[in-house]
Amino acid sequence: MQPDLWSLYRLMLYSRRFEEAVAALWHAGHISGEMHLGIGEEAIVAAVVSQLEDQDAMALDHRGTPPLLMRGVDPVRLLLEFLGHPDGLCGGHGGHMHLFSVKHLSASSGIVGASGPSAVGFALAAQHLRPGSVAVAFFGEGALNQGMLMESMNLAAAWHLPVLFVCKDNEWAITTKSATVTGGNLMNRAGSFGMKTMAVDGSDIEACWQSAWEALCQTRDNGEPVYLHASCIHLEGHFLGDQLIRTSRHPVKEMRKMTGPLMRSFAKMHGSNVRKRMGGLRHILATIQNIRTQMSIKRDPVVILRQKLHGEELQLKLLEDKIDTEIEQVLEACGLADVKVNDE
Amino acid sequence: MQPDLWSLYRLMLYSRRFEEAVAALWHAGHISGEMHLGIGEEAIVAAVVSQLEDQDAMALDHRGTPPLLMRGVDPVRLLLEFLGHPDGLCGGHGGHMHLFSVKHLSASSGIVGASGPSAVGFALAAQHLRPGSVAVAFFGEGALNQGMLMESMNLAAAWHLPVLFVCKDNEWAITTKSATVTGGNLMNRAGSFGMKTMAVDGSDIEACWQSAWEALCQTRDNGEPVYLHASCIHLEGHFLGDQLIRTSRHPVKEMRKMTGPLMRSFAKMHGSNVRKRMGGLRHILATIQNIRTQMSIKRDPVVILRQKLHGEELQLKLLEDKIDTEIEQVLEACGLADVKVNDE
Amino acid sequence: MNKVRTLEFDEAIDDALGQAMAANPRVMVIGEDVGMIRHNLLVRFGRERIKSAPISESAFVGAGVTAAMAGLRPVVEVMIVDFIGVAMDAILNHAAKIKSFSGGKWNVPMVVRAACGGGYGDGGQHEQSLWGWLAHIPGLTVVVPSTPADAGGLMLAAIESDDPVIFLEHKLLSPSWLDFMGRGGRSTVEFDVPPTGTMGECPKKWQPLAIGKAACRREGEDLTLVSVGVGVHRCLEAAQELAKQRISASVLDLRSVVPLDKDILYEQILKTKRLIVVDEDYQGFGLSGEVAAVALESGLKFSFARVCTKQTIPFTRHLEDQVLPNTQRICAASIALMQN
Amino acid sequence: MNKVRTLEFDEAIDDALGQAMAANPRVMVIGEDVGMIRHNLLVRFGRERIKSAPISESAFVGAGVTAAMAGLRPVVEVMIVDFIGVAMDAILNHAAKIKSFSGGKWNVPMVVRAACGGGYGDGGQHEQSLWGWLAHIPGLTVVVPSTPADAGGLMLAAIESDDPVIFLEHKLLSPSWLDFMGRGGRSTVEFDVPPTGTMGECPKKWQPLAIGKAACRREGEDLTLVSVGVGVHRCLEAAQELAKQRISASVLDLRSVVPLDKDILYEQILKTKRLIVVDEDYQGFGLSGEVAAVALESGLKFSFARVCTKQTIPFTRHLEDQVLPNTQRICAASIALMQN
Ligand SMILES: Cc1ncc(C[n+]2csc(CCOP(=O)(O)OP(=O)(O)O)c2C)c(N)n1
Ligand SMILES: Cc1ncc(C[n+]2csc(CCOP(=O)(O)OP(=O)(O)O)c2C)c(N)n1
Ligand SMILES: [Mg+2]
Ligand SMILES: [Mg+2]
Repeated sequence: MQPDLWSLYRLMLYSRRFEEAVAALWHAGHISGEMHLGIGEEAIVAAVVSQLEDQDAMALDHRGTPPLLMRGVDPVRLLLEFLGHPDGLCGGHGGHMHLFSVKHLSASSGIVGASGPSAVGFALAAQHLRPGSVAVAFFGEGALNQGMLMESMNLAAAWHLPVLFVCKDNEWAITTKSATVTGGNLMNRAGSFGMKTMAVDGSDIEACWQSAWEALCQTRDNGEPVYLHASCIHLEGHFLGDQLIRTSRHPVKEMRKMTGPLMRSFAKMHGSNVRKRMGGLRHILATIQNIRTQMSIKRDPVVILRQKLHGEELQLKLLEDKIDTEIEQVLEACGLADVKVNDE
Repeated sequence: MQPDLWSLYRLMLYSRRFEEAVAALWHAGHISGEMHLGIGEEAIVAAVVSQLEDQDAMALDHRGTPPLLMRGVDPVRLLLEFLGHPDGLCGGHGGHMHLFSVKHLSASSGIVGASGPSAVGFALAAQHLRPGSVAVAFFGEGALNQGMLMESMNLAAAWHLPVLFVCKDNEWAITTKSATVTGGNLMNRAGSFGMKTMAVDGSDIEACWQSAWEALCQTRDNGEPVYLHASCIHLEGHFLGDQLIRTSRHPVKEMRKMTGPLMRSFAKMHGSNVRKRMGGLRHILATIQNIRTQMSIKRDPVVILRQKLHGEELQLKLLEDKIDTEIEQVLEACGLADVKVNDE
Repeated sequence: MNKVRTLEFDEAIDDALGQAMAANPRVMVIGEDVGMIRHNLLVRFGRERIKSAPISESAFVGAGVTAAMAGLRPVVEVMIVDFIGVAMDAILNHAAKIKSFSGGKWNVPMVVRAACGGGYGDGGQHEQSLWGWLAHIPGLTVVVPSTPADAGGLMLAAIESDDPVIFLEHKLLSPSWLDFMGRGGRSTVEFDVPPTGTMGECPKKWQPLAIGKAACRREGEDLTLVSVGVGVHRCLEAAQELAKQRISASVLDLRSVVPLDKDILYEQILKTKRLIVVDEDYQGFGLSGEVAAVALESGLKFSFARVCTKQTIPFTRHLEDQVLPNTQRICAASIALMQN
Repeated sequence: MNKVRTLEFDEAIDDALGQAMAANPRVMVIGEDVGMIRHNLLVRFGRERIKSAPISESAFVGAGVTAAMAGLRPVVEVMIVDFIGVAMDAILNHAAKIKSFSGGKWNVPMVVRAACGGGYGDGGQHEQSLWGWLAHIPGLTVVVPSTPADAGGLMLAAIESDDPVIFLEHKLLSPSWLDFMGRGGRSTVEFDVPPTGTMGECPKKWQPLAIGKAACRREGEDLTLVSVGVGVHRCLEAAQELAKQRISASVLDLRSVVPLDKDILYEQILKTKRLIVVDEDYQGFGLSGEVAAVALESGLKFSFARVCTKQTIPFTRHLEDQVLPNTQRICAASIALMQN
């Protein structure tokens, strides 16, 4: 089987542009609270979601926008939800971490790891009511330290449930390098529950598509869980307004605010010895530096896919313009026609 | 290093006799509630506990009696606790699932899996306050499906904590064959957190002692967690009064009570097809049969060790008489001198 | 007419559950050891619908939530309510909230079934009640029956409910749970089991019993005793004692903690002007406070006392008997309240 | 004399915490992302004492319990109180019970620190208060400060306490949490932040503030408003409004939900004969009910109303503002109560 790269590019770019608009609206103060984007995860999400069938279910984490858009949720209703509008997907009651679509059998949660039990429940219902359907769980690598997700893997294996566990590994959980708080390796961990495991470069849509194809076939045909591990990157950091990203983008301004209290505390009487204090300081600087390095890595799946398609500039331009227009129409339909969305 | 089999036999036999007395007292109605014994686990427990040092800590599950006895808790105060006496180990407030000894840094819990976090906490305190000391977590194989225990393994690995995780695998969790609800294999599961793992026949005290010796050295010297998996058997079933054991011991009497409702339900109108009903019935019969088989297996660690020591009948007799006397003294001290403890 | 027969408390629940399972193939049971604990259902419905789970409450209660959303009607057992701690996120942040989050568009028709309560000496991690605690979370229905007939009817109603229902069965009322956790086949132990709670007449064919309707178990003039579960029977005993001292007590069985039947509460308080809440769950920030607040909000004036569990339940039987609400404490509180 | 300075709410807490850590090497901080969230403490005390955890709340809160038993004084952060669901077993069945189980012989001197509360549009899984819920469990102390000075003093007291303390800091009062979860550096959003709660005078050297003493923030004659956290400031605003209509309201800041300061409560109710509990936590089976019950038990006669959160908190800001207790609702309830 071969993926249709154009339709995948369409899905990914649409999601990207939509989330960019969301980001602008959030920065402009139209959207409240936290906002976690899936920017950087589009390839693995598109690879999986584009191959789902009608009655398949999705259990989503705090980055539910791309999967829902790609699954066909009305973008206007999705955006209205973020805006807290009564016509939003959930009547404005959920917000971006609590997105639910009965029609698409899709449920999100803002609780890290909760997509595990959620997918198991969907798969159990599929086993009884919709044989041949599967459930997908999306989550980050940090979530794999959450007990309920590990329990869910065991449950899916023990009950022979068609769950595809998709780990989007960006190596970070908010400001924590996951490797520093994680023992062993996650492929082994998932595999130890008796599941088949696969790893893929999440910035390479073709590889992702291929892996997702195999994984979904196996899950669907054997009625057994599969674990798919995709490396990726969050180009906008953990969430919008991410302090680390702010600091990495505007080091002088942000560090100035931070430095005074930090240095005063560093120099304060009573506390640990200098070596330990230095260790703390190094940790903070290393974290900021790490984020900077990560951000500068060229692993944007949308850019990479575009390069693959680069011979066909005209078709690309047509598609890109079309998506821009569509996004504009979405904004218009949400009553945001005159909101400038491109100034951060 | 070589174990002193005589002192191990002493520990194991004392624990056995003590718990047999407890069983008799429970049957006689002197002890309320559930009562989970460690009968059958004595080898792995003795192997580990006999090699602990002064400031080491123990996190116990619902079978806390043998480890506490072997650690040196006053048996009179332990038994008084079971009897709900104000002079009991916990003033009669805890009971057999909630045993605590500050002096022995030992804490129990009736919540399956809770010994994991508990041992991690002890080990963290050791790291800060008692370097060179370790914490042991005892739990069953069923507990390894409890999220908090898996989280704890990761935490111990990530934080480089001296925790010895001891899994006493009797293959059962109450009436559930753990294999039927467990994916993969538990050695792999524990190992996937980046811990060293070891497996041992839990009915063989010499092997247990050797494994425990290695495991404890590693944990203590490297300040890293180790997983020790010991197969064992619960000769008294899950807890006293265990319905499965009752049925297996008095099949006619117990099955008579059970059969009527069971057969009526089996034959009831409306429900699943005959194949599924038969499957249910088979499951029940197989469970009872399984327990019978398990019970008849000759894997009693106390008996096996006694056979090893069998050349020295006189010394054995002296020791065994001495222990009987000691247990009698304990009963006496608890005001139970005239309670016949050997009729079930 | 609907014929009657005599059933034990737990038989009644399983019987109603069996009826629901027979009528609707989407109803299933999930939990640890359900293959043995519900063996009568197992041989009728098979292992796919009586589904044994690993000791992974957070996963299988959480799975119950989406299974319910996706069309099943799971009855998820957590053995005893004390174990719900490990699955609390699924209850607090998912089961209870998804209807609200989805703008009312998605329901969670799940029943969480658990044994609860003390009185048999098993210690404080195994004898909690927690109904008032769970009731704090908006979006949950909490049912606590006190008789076999109520238990069966409420189980049926719980299964038919489109929203999550916590169904709590008291161990002293349920012979199989009491044998499992307290008696263990022994004839050498005794428990203060209320006979009318543990065995009673039940309909041959179950009808759902509307959730949220309290039952007045005894009409009195001087004071109103309000309770659920075993507490109701303790109140009835106390009322008999009090009658000897010419104190006439009403006994109200709430049957569900959420929703609270306010109307019947107002009626009784209006009549007796004295209210005592008898609650085996912890005293603070629970049912007793809520009943007080609800009555006060309606503008009623009355005097008030409560007989509840104030602390972690001690293991030793004689302390346990004092810590849990008992007839003596109820009588003493009633007499004291009559004096002011 | 103890010099004073002006600190923000969260600065005050961390400052007091820093003082405690400097004084006692056994005090340590555990939690997700504490390396960044507590970076000022990190550079003073190092990574061994500001310990970053994986997303494994049940394990590290559970570990906190035994770490405390074994001699440390851990301050365990669960980020926001909503996440405590996944760690509830450690709280319900361990932290709260071990002193009792051990016959009073073993203490759990652990602080569980969490941000709480809403008012910034983050939805119902991230804006809960839950203090009244936690308060139901015997064995826990629950602290909810409303000013920087109280917050620092109570943190010190919490650390010094030999028993487990839940320390809740409201996100609207804590600039760093509000920036983290609501503002994200934006100048385009506004929140109804009570200025006197978010910044205030603090002692240079912290003294523990006795837990369990309420503060009367305003003396009035006609009615008593009782609250904690942000609610206290909403009450003070409402009291000012009410004063314009010649209604004189007392405002009582409980500061701790457990223990409840009953004496000052009785005093105020006795004086004003009207009681309104303003509670951002859920209404049912919580703080408002407990306050009502406590007052009734003491034999006081008074009229009562409550302004609380009755449902899952909706995401959209305008509904959220109505669902959380606000000044208008407090005024309306007060005026209604004056009329009967
Ligand atoms: C139970 C729980 N603990 C903590 C949080 C706070 N939190 C939100 S996202 C996040 C990091 C998740 O990391 P990861 O799973 O790798 O996903 P990513 O954000 O990197 O996509 C944390 C700790 C939460 N939402 N739920
Ligand atoms: C969280 C929790 N769930 C369920 C139980 C009930 N329970 C007590 S012991 C047990 C079985 C434990 O099996 P295992 O871990 O293998 O230990 P074993 O009893 O075989 O020694 C169960 C399910 C419990 N105590 N705690
Ligand atoms: Mg991540
Ligand atoms: Mg076992």
